Amino acid sequence: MSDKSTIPFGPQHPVLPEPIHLKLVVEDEKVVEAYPAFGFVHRGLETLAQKKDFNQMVYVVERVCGICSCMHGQDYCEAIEELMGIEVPVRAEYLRTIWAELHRIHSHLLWLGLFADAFGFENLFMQTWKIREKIMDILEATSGNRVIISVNIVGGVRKDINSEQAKWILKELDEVERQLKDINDVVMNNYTVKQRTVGIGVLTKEEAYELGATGPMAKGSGVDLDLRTTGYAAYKYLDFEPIVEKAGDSYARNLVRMREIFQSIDLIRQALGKIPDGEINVPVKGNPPAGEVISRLEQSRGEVVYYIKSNGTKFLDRLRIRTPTFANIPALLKILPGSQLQDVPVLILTIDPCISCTER
Amino acid sequence: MLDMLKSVFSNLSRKPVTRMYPFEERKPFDINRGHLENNIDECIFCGMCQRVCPSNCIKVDRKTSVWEYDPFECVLCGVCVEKCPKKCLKLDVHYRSCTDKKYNIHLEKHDDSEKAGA
Amino acid sequence: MIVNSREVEIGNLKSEVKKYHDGGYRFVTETCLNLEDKFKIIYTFAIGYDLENIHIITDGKNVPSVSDIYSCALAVENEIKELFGIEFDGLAVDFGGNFMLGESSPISPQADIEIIRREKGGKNE
Amino acid sequence: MGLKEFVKKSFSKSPWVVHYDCGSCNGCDIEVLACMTPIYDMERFGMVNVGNPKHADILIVTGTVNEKNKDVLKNVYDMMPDPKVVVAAGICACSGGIFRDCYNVLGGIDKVIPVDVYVPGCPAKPEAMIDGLYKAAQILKEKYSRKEVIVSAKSLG
Repeated sequence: MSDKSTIPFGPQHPVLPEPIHLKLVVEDEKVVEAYPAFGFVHRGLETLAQKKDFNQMVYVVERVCGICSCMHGQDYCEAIEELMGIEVPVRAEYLRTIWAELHRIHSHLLWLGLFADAFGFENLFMQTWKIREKIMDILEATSGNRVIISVNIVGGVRKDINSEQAKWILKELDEVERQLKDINDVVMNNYTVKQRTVGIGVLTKEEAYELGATGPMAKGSGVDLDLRTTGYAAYKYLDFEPIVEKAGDSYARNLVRMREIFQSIDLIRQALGKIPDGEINVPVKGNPPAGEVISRLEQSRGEVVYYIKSNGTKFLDRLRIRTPTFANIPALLKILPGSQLQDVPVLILTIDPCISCTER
Repeated sequence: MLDMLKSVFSNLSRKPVTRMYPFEERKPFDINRGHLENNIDECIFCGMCQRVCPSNCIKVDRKTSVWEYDPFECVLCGVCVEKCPKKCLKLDVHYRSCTDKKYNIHLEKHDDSEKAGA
Repeated sequence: MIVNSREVEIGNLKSEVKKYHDGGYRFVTETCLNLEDKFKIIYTFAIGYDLENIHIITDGKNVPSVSDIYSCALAVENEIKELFGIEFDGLAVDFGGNFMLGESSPISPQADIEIIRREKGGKNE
Repeated sequence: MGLKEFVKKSFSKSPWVVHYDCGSCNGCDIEVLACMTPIYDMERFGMVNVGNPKHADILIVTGTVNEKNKDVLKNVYDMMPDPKVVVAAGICACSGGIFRDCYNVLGGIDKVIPVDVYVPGCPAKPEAMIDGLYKAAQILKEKYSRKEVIVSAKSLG
């Protein structure tokens, strides 16, 4: 009765800030199959590890993705430090945690704005981006750059937060939290938001685990995986519970991200309260010894895996990055079939895609 | 849609948050990484900045005392500034303004002039 | 975590992966490395927060695909196929060399040695 | 010719902007978006971000050009009506930046399409972006005054 037709989606699409191409096979308005095509952002930066030395690579891996740049640098540095047996000063661990959590807030707010834009809620989009600028100001004042902050180096961090800045950050965070509470009500109870998210794109717990989903994608489906509980950096000194929702639809993923923003604000408060004085980095001598290392941490989109093989010289043999969005793509392809064509932008944005991470 | 009314009214009653950029400029933070400058009189052409630069945008020629820098390849990480032994490199807080033509910065010790072009 | 991976014969790869799958492990990633004139593929699985690695040494031909056991292995195997030129047998969805690279990109750019040439204009299915 | 003059003037006074991400790390993209949102609010200058290249006068490109998206970029550029201005935002779009040695990177969008304004910075700050867009609007104005533009009063309905 109905014909199948193929609709190309992207790479230049009004809703998507990033180029992704999907071939959607539709029957009337219903998506039957979806095939992705990537590669519009593929640079091949993993091979730069053979051209630039291991200290210079920190600045390259930070530019894998501008949104989670700080955590890419942190994970790379932790991998090299583990290989070389370097103990990072405790203050540096705290500072890394603070910047990572600031990045998580800014990333989630950015996602919330784009998500609101995808279903036409312009007011919410503008409001979240207004709040987000406060976080960008904090990043700029503490590191010197707005987006790619370049604070991590092998052996510690480069910049410090003094007590005046800490006070100012706490004040700004109070303001952010107050404004976010208003928005929180909207995201949780608004008719428009619920209409577009509740029951859309359901991913069950078993599917999420089987497809290797990570981050809010898995947490929204009830998979209790948050690498921060393994206690890297300063998370071992801080008190928090991973946030898990059971429903597995787009709404549950919204809730996870919204609650994670408040959790991050709380973590920064705790970290600024407990941060000890001391050195912020240790000098690094020599080259990494030959060996292989895998380092993981929890980014705003999920688990990032760095694989590093060193051969004893200053150039690394192999650097490989498994980014969280790459792991979430199979889950996206799982939830797309069966949805309405009109919901496709919302479903793509519900995994919080970061295409430049995926393709590197 | 009425949930948003609270923020709508509070936004109406407050003064605009927009930074009226070209008319009033915000004071840059004093650790801003804006653009790189070299005080060529102090420079000893050791080549440290060239070695540590992750983007390989600095070229130092010790023989002819020439320091070349491509601002359109620089990632503004500030590593060269930290490693400079004479502290003649400096990151200015103001960003480099846009142009309609790419240029290199070519500094020579003997005539102290900054040439655009090439 | 410093990697200590266990070497597996290519013939036993699927049964080993099946064991991990039935043991409730989730698939994390595959990593391909250049050896002298061979390749090493590391398979990483996780249960909870613990990782386990196995690896195979291959010359790049007829590597059995694990995408029928873990369907999410499909993306990473397509990527390895393209960037290293390794042939996988029984890939669930084969992008035919247009997953990451464009028509005019270099062929198998991350490999030291060249195994297969990409057929031009492969289908995206 | 009053109407024609008026149309020309209004086109150059209120240029519409299309943004294409050509393989950037997202850093410059979110700064372009930050220009559209309340804090930097480019719409004060009559610039509207549109999704359709056929509606746009100014093309902002961020990121390095790679082998796969150079055709897409060329396509977007060709679709835009004359006269048009191209802004390369960020050092990746200017020269390939830190990625210019990678195997899949062409290095700079000026290898594919002509560029009118280069905005340096990694990522370019929103203020720098506004400067670049202002300059682009000036160039657009100049192009309008230089060239006979095919806008007939009839086609306006």
